[in-house]
Amino acid sequence: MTTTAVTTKIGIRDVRKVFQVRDAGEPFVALDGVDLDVREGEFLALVGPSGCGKSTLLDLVAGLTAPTAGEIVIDGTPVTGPGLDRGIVFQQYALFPWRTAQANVEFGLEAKAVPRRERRERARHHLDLVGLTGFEERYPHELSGGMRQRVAIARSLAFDPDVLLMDEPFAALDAQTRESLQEELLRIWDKTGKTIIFITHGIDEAVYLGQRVAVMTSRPGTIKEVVEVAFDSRAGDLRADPVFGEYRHHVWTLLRDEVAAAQVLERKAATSRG
Amino acid sequence: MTTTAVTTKIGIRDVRKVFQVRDAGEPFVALDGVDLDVREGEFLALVGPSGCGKSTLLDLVAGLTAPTAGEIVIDGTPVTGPGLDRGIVFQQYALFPWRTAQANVEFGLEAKAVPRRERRERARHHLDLVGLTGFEERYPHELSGGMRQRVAIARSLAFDPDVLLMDEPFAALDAQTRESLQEELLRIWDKTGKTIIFITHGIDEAVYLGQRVAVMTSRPGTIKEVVEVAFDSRAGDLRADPVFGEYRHHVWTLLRDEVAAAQVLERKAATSRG
Amino acid sequence: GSAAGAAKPGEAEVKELRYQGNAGSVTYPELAEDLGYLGDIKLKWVGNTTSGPQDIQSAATGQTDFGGAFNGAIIKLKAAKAPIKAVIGYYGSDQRSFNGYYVTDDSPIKTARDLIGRKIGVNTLGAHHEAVIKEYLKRAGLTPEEIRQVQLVVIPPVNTEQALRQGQLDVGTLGGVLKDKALQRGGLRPLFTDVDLFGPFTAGSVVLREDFIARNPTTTRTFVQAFAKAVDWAQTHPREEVVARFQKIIAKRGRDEDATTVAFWKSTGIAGKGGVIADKEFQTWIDWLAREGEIEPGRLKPADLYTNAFNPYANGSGS
Amino acid sequence: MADRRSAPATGTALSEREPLELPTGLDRHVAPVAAPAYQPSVRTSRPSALARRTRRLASRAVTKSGAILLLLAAWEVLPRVGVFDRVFVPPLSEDLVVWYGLLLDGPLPEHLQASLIRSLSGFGLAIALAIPLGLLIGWYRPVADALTPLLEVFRNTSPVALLPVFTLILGIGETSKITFVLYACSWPILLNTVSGVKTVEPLLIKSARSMGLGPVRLFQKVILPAAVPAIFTGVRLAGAYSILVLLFAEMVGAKAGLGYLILDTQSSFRIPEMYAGIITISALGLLFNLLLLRIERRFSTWRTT
Amino acid sequence: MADRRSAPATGTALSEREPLELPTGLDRHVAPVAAPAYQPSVRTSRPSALARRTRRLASRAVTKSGAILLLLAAWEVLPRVGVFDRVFVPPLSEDLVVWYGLLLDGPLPEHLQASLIRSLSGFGLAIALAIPLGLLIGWYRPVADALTPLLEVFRNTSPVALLPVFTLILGIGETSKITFVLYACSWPILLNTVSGVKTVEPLLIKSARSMGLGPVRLFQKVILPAAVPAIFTGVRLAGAYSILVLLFAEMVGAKAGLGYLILDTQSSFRIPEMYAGIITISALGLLFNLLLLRIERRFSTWRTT
Ligand SMILES: Nc1ncnc2c1ncn2[C@@H]1O[C@H](COP(=O)(O)OP(=O)(O)OP(=O)(O)O)[C@@H](O)[C@H]1O
Ligand SMILES: Nc1ncnc2c1ncn2[C@@H]1O[C@H](COP(=O)(O)OP(=O)(O)OP(=O)(O)O)[C@@H](O)[C@H]1O
Ligand SMILES: [Mg+2]
Ligand SMILES: [Mg+2]
Repeated sequence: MTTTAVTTKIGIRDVRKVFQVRDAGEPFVALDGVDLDVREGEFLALVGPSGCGKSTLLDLVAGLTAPTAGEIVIDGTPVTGPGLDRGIVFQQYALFPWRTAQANVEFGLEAKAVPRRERRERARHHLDLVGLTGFEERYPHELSGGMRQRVAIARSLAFDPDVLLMDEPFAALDAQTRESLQEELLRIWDKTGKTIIFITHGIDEAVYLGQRVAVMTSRPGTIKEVVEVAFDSRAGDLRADPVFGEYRHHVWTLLRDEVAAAQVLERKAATSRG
Repeated sequence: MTTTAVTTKIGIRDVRKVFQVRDAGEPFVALDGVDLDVREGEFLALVGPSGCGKSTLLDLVAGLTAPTAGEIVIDGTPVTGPGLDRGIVFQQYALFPWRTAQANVEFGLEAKAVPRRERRERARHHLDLVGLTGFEERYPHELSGGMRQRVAIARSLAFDPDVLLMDEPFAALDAQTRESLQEELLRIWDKTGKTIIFITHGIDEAVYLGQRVAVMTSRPGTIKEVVEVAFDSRAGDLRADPVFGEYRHHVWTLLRDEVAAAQVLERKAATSRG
Repeated sequence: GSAAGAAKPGEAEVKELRYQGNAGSVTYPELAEDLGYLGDIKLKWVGNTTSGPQDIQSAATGQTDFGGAFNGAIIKLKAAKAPIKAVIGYYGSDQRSFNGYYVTDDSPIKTARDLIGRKIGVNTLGAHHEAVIKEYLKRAGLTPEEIRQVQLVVIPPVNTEQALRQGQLDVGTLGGVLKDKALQRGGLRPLFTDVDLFGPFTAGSVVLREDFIARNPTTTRTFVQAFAKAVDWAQTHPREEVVARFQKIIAKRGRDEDATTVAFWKSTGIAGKGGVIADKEFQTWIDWLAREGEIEPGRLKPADLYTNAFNPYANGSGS
Repeated sequence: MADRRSAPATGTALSEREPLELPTGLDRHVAPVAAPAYQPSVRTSRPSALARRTRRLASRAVTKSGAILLLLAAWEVLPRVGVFDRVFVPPLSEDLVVWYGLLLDGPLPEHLQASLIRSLSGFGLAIALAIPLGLLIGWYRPVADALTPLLEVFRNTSPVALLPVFTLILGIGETSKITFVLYACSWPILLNTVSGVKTVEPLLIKSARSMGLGPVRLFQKVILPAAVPAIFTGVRLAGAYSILVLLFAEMVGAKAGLGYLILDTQSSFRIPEMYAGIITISALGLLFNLLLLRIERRFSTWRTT
Repeated sequence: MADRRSAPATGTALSEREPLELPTGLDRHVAPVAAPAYQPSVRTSRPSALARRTRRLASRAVTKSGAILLLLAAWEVLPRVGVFDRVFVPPLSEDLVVWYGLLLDGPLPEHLQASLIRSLSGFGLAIALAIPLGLLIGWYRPVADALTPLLEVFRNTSPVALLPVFTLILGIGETSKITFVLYACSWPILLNTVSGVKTVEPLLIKSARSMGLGPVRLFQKVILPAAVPAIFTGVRLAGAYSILVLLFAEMVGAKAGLGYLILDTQSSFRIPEMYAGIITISALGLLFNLLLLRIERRFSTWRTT
């Protein structure tokens, strides 16, 4: 079971993911040779240009799709499907339209066979956490975009998995709500020791939240560099820390090069076609 | 036609929007007494806490729903439905799943009866603009979240309306792609003199793009303050300008107060219910 | 306004008669045509019929120009105020062609009284078979209350034999080929037959619309005459010759039908010479229907229902 | 500021108008998930609004029943003026008089009861069989592979052609009649369920699976609710068929029932009674449909407000 | 680094396995919109993969035809061993011999042609009428208000009960037969179209309307494509009915046709020929269904891979 180092929670081993796009002759390589170890209890931020394969990677870790080649292990066991140990917040919320906010949050708890009373309590608590008290009985279509996203966040938190996989969870939130949820998430992480993979487009957010920031290259996606983010202390306004700015800049530079590379690729494609 | 001042493009006059939430006794007031004039050719950024009614307001301007009270006029004529003069980018992309990226962009042009050849050209051009060359023949479900959003942006730009209504169009994009699209949008705006209402959660983005930034209060949504953003010159790196920081802070403060107020409201609701 | 086929006043009489045939068998007008009795009248086949009631309804509504059915059905149609008149009989029961009501050899049913509470299969309700059974029960002296306890069950003729053998029915009604084939297989015995009960009798007649008769008296006369002569021909010629003729006609008309059942033809079953109708052939069923409460007693007399006026064999016989 | 001043007046003007024509129609009808564009209830305090609403309701009632009334009128008048043959299409009023007679002291209640038992049993069984089967077929490839061909063969084989086989195997009692109804009702439910399952938003399935839902739970909590609208379309079709096929189910070995009544009266030329039977069957079907619509609405409150 | 070294080996191990059971099943079958979890085609260069694939296809073919073969075997054997009466249910082989005879030099082709013309005309007309009507009803409240009650009345009135009225009004020629097929086929198409229109994602409608699409365009470009899956379910149901109701359509005044053949042979006790007719009708239905499935697949390429 523990042939790998004890600190490795999620091992992503030379993973390749290929999509066959209908009639298109050659298959589309979304991920190639992705190698990444996420440590037990780590908060890993994942950044990369749009379309580089971040969501695809998360699906693989969640066990929702199988890699074309390579392997993903959790706690030393290869992933063969989804499990109660992993919770996921999808980029597109994925709420059940026929369930109220409350019932959506309770959904995962039903799967875990949490007793009804406790389910209700936990759902209420987590909806409150994301600032949706008073909206428990609303159906998704009666909520704003940001509210829906918050319901999805509340659902994953209430589900209380070992590993939390979050795909741009705060993208639709205003700055203040986002900040308070960042705090909340860090608090929960601190308290429970969850392992978190957190996809984001906010470099600030990545540096602020992540113990490490993994930067991906574009097409085919692979890990370009993993930046260790080490502050002397997390107390005080981290964002004001000059070290923060440095990290920020470093990640930004890595990403810019990638996006530039991607654009060159596109221009080429465009010109080669006429 | 021009009883109002010539500079007013969109007049939002004391608008109120109420939703009846099923069995809930009292109706839910989403917007109340919203008053706002958008000038001809103006780039107006709209910010506000999540769930304050920004999308609702955009729907009203688009003519997709009717206000409960109040009135919206465009060029002095009351809005009675959607029109070819307004284009909208929805918060949730709203791509047609049975159409490829290319065909999705062409969609609006078909409505405008643009000839087939030109349609194809324009769609290609705008997909290239948002960095999606090579993905023209992909169906939405074969694209990443950010890519879908870019298709939606390309569609609205290709549609080339007088008034562009954009609901967090860059929310799912990485920092670099976002920046380059911001530039692109500003360039187009500059060139064509469109009137743009741009909803965003990025305060930086709002201050950077908007000539004015309208800040909304939460529940019921109304305009709290409209901040004029005036730089001596837009040349150079605006974000580095110290004035930029000031505006940023001002808007941030306005918003924080609002979010705090909203949270107080919620706590009250929570305690009053036990 | 349904007399679509009738000639308008002042116009020449209708010379082409539309009718529905019977798959695998030859009707008398067809025989008459083949024998050359029809003269200037042409027949126009519009399809095959599924049942007597449907056939006479088509005639009554002007979809066709003539149709035939069990006399009881004709009475009912007339009672419903349809303007029709029976002009000639076309089928019936005699010692060679009859319907039997069969039980299995080991059945405890021996008399009419044993039928109380039992199930009898009939092809359709309210028609020939039901009428015969009710008459049988009445003549056997059962009270109306007892008669009500005899259950009639609708079952397609094809399924009758099998249902009887499987015990789903206590009595099965069989006639024609089905009867012959079932009896060949053995194990069945008749409880009674209609010919035992009534003696030879004509059971069904061909009807014309009254307005058709009024507007086309010559055509009507020619038609009924030819019909009657064809019946007479079949009544008087040897069975083999009739069957051969039928087979020839079937082959000639090219309707892609199966001619094997014709080989089982035994007789016309028509009691009156040339299809002449007798009063009692309607009166029996009028009485039955009145008993059943389906028609008001005394409202219909046989004379309202049929006429032998066009039948050349009518002199002296019948009413 | 002049603009702002004029706002209340203009606002009233707009709210006095009917709601925007196209958007409202859409939001209310086609796109029930979207927020109603317009909330008249907010303004019920104004008497004029109330009056207008009443008027609108009344006019809708007229539109709703207009076509029906026309049909009924035609049925009454056309036979009387001789366009239809009165013998075979008696005026509606005559049929209704007969119907009333049959209902009060005739055999109609008995027929109705016999038919209802058959219809409801067959229909109930069809639901109980076809929905789970449809879910399974839509869901599990192996089940679909194994069963689809066989089911397609049966679906394309007329139950009426098989009637002899039916009676052969099941006898001529109630079993074969109920089976017959079951057989006819199953197909629309089955097909619609399969199609409902196949068009469930994949993201929702992904989401549920990510929360560790097993296949059974996934069925129950995601696939089923998401497929409800499609399933109900099938159920409503089946509801109508369960009544309509009585005519065949009661063709063999029936002693009572509406189908039997119709067949019997038809072959006996008791035309008004036949129409009384047809009217009863239609009314029954309508009632049934109404009931199913009610239930459907209950199942999808989240859509229809 | 030890981890990385071992990766290729483990990778091979995984790719040697069958794809993850549940996810693959789902992605491929229920949720065709999702990316296929697993792409065997990428690895066809390896012979073992190819062999495995062939084996899998073969085993699927067996599952697919298993149930059918069982049915056919039962049909052949049960009459022979006496479970069924051979006279009433002749063994399949006998029926097939008769069928072959009818086909080669018998009247089957003629019957087939007559029936096909009726079925296809009625079915085609039903599509041409019911889809637009369904779209209108699903879309325009006023149309729905005006027509729904009337249509519900007709939907709940058996065409068979109305057969006399049909022939009365339309005569006993082809018109009434085709109308009969049309009548029976319309309901599933209509109901499914209405329900398809009503469940179109409202955001898509909003989006299209924001681009200024008029009602007609909206129909054509949004509502119709979005409702296609639901409509096709109705069309497939109707396809089967168009063949099945031949039995009734050809009950009155028919001179040829498969329904006529079945009724005729049944009443004259030519049992094997009757089964030949039933087999032909079923085969026709199956073929028709296959064709419709093909067309459906063409209409929804965006879904199915
Ligand atoms: N089902 C599919 N078929 C074909 N290609 C696909 C499919 N799903 C994803 N892709 C492609 O794989 C690549 C990676 O997609 P993915 O969604 O993982 O990107 P991402 O990093 O999450 O991007 P974003 O930040 O925009 O969400 C994209 O180029 C996308 O077009
Ligand atoms: N159909 C509806 N029924 C009931 N309430 C609704 C409906 N649509 C929106 N609301 C409510 O109206 C308020 C405003 O929603 P809106 O979508 O305009 O917010 P928003 O400002 O766009 O928020 P976000 O930034 O999160 O997208 C929210 O509280 C929402 O719950
Ligand atoms: Mg993504
Ligand atoms: Mg919004």
